[in-house]
Amino acid sequence: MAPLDTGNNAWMLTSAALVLLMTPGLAFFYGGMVRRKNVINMLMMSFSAMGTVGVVYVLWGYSMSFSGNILGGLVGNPFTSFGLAGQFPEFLGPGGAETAGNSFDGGSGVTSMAFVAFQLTFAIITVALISGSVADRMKFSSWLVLSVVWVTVTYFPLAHMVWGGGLLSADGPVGRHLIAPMDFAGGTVVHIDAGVAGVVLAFLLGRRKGYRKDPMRPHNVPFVMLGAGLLWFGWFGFNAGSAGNASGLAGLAWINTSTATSAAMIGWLAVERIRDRHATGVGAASGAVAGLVAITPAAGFVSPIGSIAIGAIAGATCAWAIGLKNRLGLDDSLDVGGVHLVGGFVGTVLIGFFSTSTGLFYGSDGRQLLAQVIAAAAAIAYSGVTTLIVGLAIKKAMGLRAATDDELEGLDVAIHGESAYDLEGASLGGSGTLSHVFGSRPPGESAPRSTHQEVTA
Amino acid sequence: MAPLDTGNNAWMLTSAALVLLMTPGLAFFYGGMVRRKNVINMLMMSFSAMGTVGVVYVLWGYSMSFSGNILGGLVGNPFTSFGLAGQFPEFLGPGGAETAGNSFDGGSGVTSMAFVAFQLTFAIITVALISGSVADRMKFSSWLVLSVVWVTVTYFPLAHMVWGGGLLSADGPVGRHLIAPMDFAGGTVVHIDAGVAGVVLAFLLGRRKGYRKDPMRPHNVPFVMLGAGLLWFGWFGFNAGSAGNASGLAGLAWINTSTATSAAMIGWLAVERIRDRHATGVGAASGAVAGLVAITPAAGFVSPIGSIAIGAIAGATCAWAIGLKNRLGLDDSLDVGGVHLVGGFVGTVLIGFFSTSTGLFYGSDGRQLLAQVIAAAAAIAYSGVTTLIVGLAIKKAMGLRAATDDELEGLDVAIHGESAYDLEGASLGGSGTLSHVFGSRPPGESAPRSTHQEVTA
Amino acid sequence: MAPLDTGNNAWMLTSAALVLLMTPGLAFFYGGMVRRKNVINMLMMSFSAMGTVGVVYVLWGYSMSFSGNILGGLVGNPFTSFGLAGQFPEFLGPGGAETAGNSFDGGSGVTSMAFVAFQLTFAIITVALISGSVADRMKFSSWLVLSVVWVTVTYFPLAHMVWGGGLLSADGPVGRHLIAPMDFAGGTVVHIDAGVAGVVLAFLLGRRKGYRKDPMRPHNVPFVMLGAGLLWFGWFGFNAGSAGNASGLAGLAWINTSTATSAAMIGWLAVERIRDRHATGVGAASGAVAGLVAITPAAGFVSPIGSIAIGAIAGATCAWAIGLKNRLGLDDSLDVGGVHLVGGFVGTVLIGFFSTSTGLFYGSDGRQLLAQVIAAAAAIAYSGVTTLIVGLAIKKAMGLRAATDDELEGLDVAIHGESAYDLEGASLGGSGTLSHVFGSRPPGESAPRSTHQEVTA
Amino acid sequence: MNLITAVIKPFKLDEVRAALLAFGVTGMTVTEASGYGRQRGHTEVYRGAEYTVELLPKVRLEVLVDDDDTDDVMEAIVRAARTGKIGDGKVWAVAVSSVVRVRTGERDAAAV
Amino acid sequence: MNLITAVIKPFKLDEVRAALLAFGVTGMTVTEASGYGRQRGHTEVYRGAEYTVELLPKVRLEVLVDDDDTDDVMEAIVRAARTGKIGDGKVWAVAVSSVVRVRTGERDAAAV
Amino acid sequence: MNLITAVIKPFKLDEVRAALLAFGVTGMTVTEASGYGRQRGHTEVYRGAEYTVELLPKVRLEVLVDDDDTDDVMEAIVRAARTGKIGDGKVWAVAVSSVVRVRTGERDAAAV
Ligand SMILES: Nc1ncnc2c1ncn2[C@@H]1O[C@H](COP(=O)(O)OP(=O)(O)O)[C@@H](O)[C@H]1O
Ligand SMILES: Nc1ncnc2c1ncn2[C@@H]1O[C@H](COP(=O)(O)OP(=O)(O)O)[C@@H](O)[C@H]1O
Ligand SMILES: Nc1ncnc2c1ncn2[C@@H]1O[C@H](COP(=O)(O)OP(=O)(O)O)[C@@H](O)[C@H]1O
Repeated sequence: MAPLDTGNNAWMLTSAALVLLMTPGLAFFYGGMVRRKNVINMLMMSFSAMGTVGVVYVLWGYSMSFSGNILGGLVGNPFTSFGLAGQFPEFLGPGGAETAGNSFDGGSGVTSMAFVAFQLTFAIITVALISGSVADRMKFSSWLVLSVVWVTVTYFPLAHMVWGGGLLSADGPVGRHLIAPMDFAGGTVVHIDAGVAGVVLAFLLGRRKGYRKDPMRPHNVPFVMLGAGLLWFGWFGFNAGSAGNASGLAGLAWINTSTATSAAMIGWLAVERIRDRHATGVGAASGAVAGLVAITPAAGFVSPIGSIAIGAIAGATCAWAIGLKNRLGLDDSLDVGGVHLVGGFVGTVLIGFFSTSTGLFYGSDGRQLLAQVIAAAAAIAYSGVTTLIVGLAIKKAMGLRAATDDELEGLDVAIHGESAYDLEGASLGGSGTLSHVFGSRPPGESAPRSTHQEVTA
Repeated sequence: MAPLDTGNNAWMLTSAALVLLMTPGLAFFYGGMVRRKNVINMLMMSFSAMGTVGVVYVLWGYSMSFSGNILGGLVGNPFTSFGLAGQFPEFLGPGGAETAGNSFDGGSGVTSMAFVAFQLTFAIITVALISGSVADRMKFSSWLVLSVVWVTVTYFPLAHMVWGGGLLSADGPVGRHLIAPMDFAGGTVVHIDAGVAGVVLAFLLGRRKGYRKDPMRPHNVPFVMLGAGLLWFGWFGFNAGSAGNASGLAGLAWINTSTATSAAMIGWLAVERIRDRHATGVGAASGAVAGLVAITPAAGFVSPIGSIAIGAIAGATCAWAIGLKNRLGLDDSLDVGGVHLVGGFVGTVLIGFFSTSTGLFYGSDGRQLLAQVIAAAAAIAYSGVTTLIVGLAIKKAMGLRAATDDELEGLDVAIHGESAYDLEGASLGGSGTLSHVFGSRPPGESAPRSTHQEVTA
Repeated sequence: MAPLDTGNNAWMLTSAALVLLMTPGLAFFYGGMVRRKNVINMLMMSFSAMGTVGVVYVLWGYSMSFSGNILGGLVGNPFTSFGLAGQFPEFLGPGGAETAGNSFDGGSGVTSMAFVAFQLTFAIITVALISGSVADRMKFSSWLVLSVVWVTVTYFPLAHMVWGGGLLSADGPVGRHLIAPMDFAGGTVVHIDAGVAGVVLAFLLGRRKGYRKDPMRPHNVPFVMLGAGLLWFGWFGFNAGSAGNASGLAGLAWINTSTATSAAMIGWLAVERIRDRHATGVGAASGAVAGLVAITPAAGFVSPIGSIAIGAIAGATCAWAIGLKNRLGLDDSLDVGGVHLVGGFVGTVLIGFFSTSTGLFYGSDGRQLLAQVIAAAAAIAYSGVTTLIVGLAIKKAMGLRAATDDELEGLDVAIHGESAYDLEGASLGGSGTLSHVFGSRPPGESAPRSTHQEVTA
Repeated sequence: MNLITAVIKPFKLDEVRAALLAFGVTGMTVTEASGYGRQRGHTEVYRGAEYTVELLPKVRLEVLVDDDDTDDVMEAIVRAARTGKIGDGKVWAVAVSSVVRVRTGERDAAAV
Repeated sequence: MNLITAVIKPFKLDEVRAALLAFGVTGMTVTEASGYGRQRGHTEVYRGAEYTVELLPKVRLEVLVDDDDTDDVMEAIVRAARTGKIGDGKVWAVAVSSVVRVRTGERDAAAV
Repeated sequence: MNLITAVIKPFKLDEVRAALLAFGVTGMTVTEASGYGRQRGHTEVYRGAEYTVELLPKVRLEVLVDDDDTDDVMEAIVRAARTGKIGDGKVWAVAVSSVVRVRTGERDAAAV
């Protein structure tokens, strides 16, 4: 156990906060892209994941990801560190609160609390990412249940397999017999994982009413770009924080993250300009995210020049993949597949070429490439199968899809009882009447039940 | 004087920046909740507090909070470190600027400049918090005066009492005779303080025109959620930074902050779902803030499981308290009382149960609980009395309330001469005429005086 | 070469991320100020600079700024560290990725990767700053070209001159013969530089259609304030990060940054209140930015009281300068000149008075003041001349200005094929028809070419 | 049938609606509008440039009524919308040749 | 010439437009509107206070047509806009004394 | 009295208003509108899907005028609003049976 290194620990605390901010950022990236009538629902899917996963991670998520190894390396033991038990050993000791949480992780002098904090934020955003696929039509209660079940069944095991010493780690079969698959910050665990889950759920949910008929254009492009800006910012925590310390490796990951993102934005805009005649704001935001996704697995393994190549390839490929989706007729509404699955896959595989230590372009043989493809395929398979099971089970138990009327009216009013904006001049803005103040209701009188009352003529 | 610890210092600099960001975050949390016609005024109350308090803190605020002890431990001496004198001893020395500010605070190797920076941001946000209570109807000039006077008369002394070695610290009577009251990051100084002040000022100002008659629903729910997202992010600085270093204690505070917030969001939404039939976006944002408030005093003293309990209790209690307010008929417009006073109180008192070193649930006696209740009561009393005096004095001297016409027209146009949005399509948007460019006015010609001219028919 | 100091390195990584966030912040500060029809274009100018400059900096920007010294100290050698070659020496060595990037800069134990990251973000925002001058009327393709050429011809050499050991550094003629000009964080390189460039380009582009006739008021004041909030937050990285470590100097710069900003906001609002009768939200945001600009060169050299003075002077001066611009009739649309040139100049020159080591007010002679004036004048001259050449060349080669019809229609729809908002109630919002899904186009069929089709009656 | 159109101050909408209801008129169609007239606008200032916003927010109501009720309804609207200050607006009536209720196809008096 | 005004449910706009096109009417002017009537609004809840939003979003169409076509066009609109649920709206016609096409100055029938 | 309604291109509003003022008409009511007609819309592209926005922004003016002035005012509007390009819009007049000024209760000619 290394002594506390305050510099490394400070960086991990900062990184954890940065990654936490990514989820509100994502909420706006997504929220701006849906129609006005569904923006609150879109935001709520991300925010509620911050609620549910935030609690679940502390209860059994950390333990399932990092404590022990059960089912042959598939997952950790949920009970070993339930409620983070044992992660702050001195906590109850004579030193009292002052030394609380001073137990260290790895050799970098980072406290386990900082490590847990960092990991917690990854679980949250992975779940939130999925919400883009199910936009505009999912039952909110089913989303809440899904967030808890999916993170438990799909995410925690995959995190364990890759980062917790499980099947896809250096200690797993691929690592032992071929070469350790490389995933710097979560190309498989986060992006391929969420991308596949999004595609599967979009398939289970079916298309939005009016798909390909009604225009479903972004209701607030500045919000999309605000979200992208916050994501870019937070992603420095995600990737450079994945170095686990504040070393030169973190700096390299920082640079590569930024550079790949810049290149991907340019790549995406170039495809748009050529194919669609216009370089759009949504495209700039999307291209940036595609680059961030693709560099995630590679950030600490490639050179800055390599990161430019990875970014440009990913930006162009994802822009192209989104067109492909249109051809398939799958209503992956906000392109979680096209950006996170494709981007995550591209980044994971390109490590086989660009890794400065083991890549084909640096004179190594193809073992790394093979290992990357295997790891990506395994993540796709695991996420695909488990998401299908979870999705079908919830569909059977409580349904996945909002009532058609609610979908047509808009989920904001129908489910959340709110409209996003009230921007009218002085006129109709506040129109309506205060019909009830709940706190002032005489006890016993119950609230009216139905939201959509129609009286007969 | 400990040698500089760059890791701890880096964390404090980062934390200070995070807390500074909370005030713009709060501005949007509040700004989205008011009607369109008052959003700029709402934002301006927070931003102007960044202006006034930002200057005042450096002049006499730090000194009154942390330098010496006058009036029997009630407050520090405003002159001792006026203008931060003496806080950067080597500053003018032979080393020149290179070693500027290298004087250290506490035993963590944190420079006093970083400590001042951190504390400065707390003073700003405490003042800004109050603005929620006086929304939509306060004179802006009176707000500016209030911000300076209130922070001087109420906040600095309370900060001194709790953190500066004053009456409510370990060295105060409660600390000496019973047990030291615990307030990790400002449950009393910041939240109870601002909450009480808000309630008192709402009372002095009276209700908004149209209260309980006109609908006063949030004009921009996404802004409310954006604000909550930024607050959550910044609060890691607030709470984890209050460890004063980048140790495991900071990590524990980080985790507890996040976990309590998650649980409080769920708690609030559950109350809404049951009572109002809808889980709303404003509710998710409010619940998160309630959790952040409640965990503030406890963040470094409880276990992660304890933080879940505190969060859930606070979320549900605050949601319920806001209903209660409606029953009382007090127009605490954006619920500073319901969220900050109630949440701060809940968190402060629950330490008596959940503190792992001194809490009832951990086998200790009730002394901590008693100390907590005393500290909370003292803060309520001190803030209540001083705010009442300050508020009455300003009311007498210059009035607190905006002119009725200004309130009806909206404070944005009436006071700030601005409308928040000009979102019309291509049509009426820019309508109007450029009537005057001030820089181009021939000298001598004075600007027209009245904003609202009516000519007779 | 100092050993790695994780604390300092953590602070530099954090600072770099903070500065990166400033550019999206700036995008909103500017984007809110233009008319609704141009907001995406405004955002895109900042975001695209993150794309182009982000790539270019890694390729030759760093090398031109900091590697070697050619043309008599005018600029570094673009080839020496092309693609950051040689900045991560151990990168390919036996240690592999684990020690990647562990080469250190200066004596603070900061890795060169972190230093590059930090510098990269400065180059991006300097380019983005210029976009305010050319708002509403510049061809987007010309902007992209300009961003690459200008940063190469104007910014990198100036960065070299001031920070890279070039002409305006301590080793340059002024430094050797008089006294080293002081620029803590980029008053000359960033603000004077961008301010001059903006003025020159506004001159080359000409005025917007309808200038002084049509009302061109901000379409979204909350966005302006959001941007200002993010800028303030990020600026702690900009200025306190410019200490190059997490020492007391960084803390002093932090405090001065905040204090000057507070004072400048008050100064600006005071001028507005007196001159225009209203203290506005746009004014608060602008005043804050003016303060941030002015304290940039001085942040580590002055006392907190000095920073209050500098801020107040800058806030009032910039507010006044913007009126002056109106008199000149130059359409520097969002006042890059009035805020960044004037603010940067004021801050740079006031160091000559307020520097605690060499300022007139601290008993020194006027050498520093003279050096500051020379440095500012040199920056103005260099930026003015090179921008003029670059601007004229691009104007000749491809034109600078958007087509008049595009300008009248709005650049969002005309150039980017997007409208920013679709906020209608349920009604006209989504109106339109899905006319084409590109991915589903049968290969061979080409997209329709023109955006604005009119059929004859 | 007549169509009564009223251009009034926005904050008077609720009172007018109550007056109509009292009269037995339960339906109406409302649009946001802006008006030029004798009433002067307000000024806004941005970075030293002052704009006069001359288009003032109004609400425009349309109410279909029977010929017999027309004068009384106009009277009721005028009374409810009046503040006595400049800018209170106008109310006018136009003859309608036929009205249909979309849901049922009912015509004229039965349609409203 | 007559001016037909229709107040309909917003999501019916496309169908009505198609029906008009099928009839040979290619032009129309559309405004966002809100309607009070028999149809009830929805409720929204904020921090324990419940608001009933009673003004429902509608779309208001204006179509200038020849006298002869008036009834048929009204009929076509009614058919296309009908859902059979409360709140489908109203269609009415008013006589127009003259119409001018701004671009050419053409009048009446030639103007539309 | 007549009610003149004009649907014009938004950027022509100022010129029309000036023309009306020159004629002595000082009041009018303005609504944002959208128009379908011969003029084609623009396209927008989002993530590879192209939308044609066919509803074009227009401004809709209403001006109450004396019978005698009707033709001249229409003429003045048409002249000021004309660009000669497709989409310039329409102007039409409808007879008004009575007008009231809300503030004073004055009727008809005295009301405007
Ligand atoms: N000639 C007109 N035609 C149509 N609408 C008018 C006319 N004159 C005024 N209005 C409308 O009536 C509103 C009030 O008119 P104004 O002249 O300001 O006050 P008042 O009606 O009290 O004399 C205007 O804002 C405008 O909407
Ligand atoms: N008397 C009226 N005058 C003008 N518009 C009316 C009138 N009554 C109803 N409307 C419009 O018609 C819409 C539908 O009316 P409503 O009574 O709700 O349903 P329905 O027409 O199906 O009976 C209303 O929302 C309103 O816009
Ligand atoms: N039959 C109609 N009824 C009502 N408004 C119409 C009609 N035809 C056109 N308009 C309005 O006039 C505008 C211009 O018409 P358009 O056919 O595009 O050009 P132009 O009038 O120059 O021939 C349309 O956008 C629409 O608002």
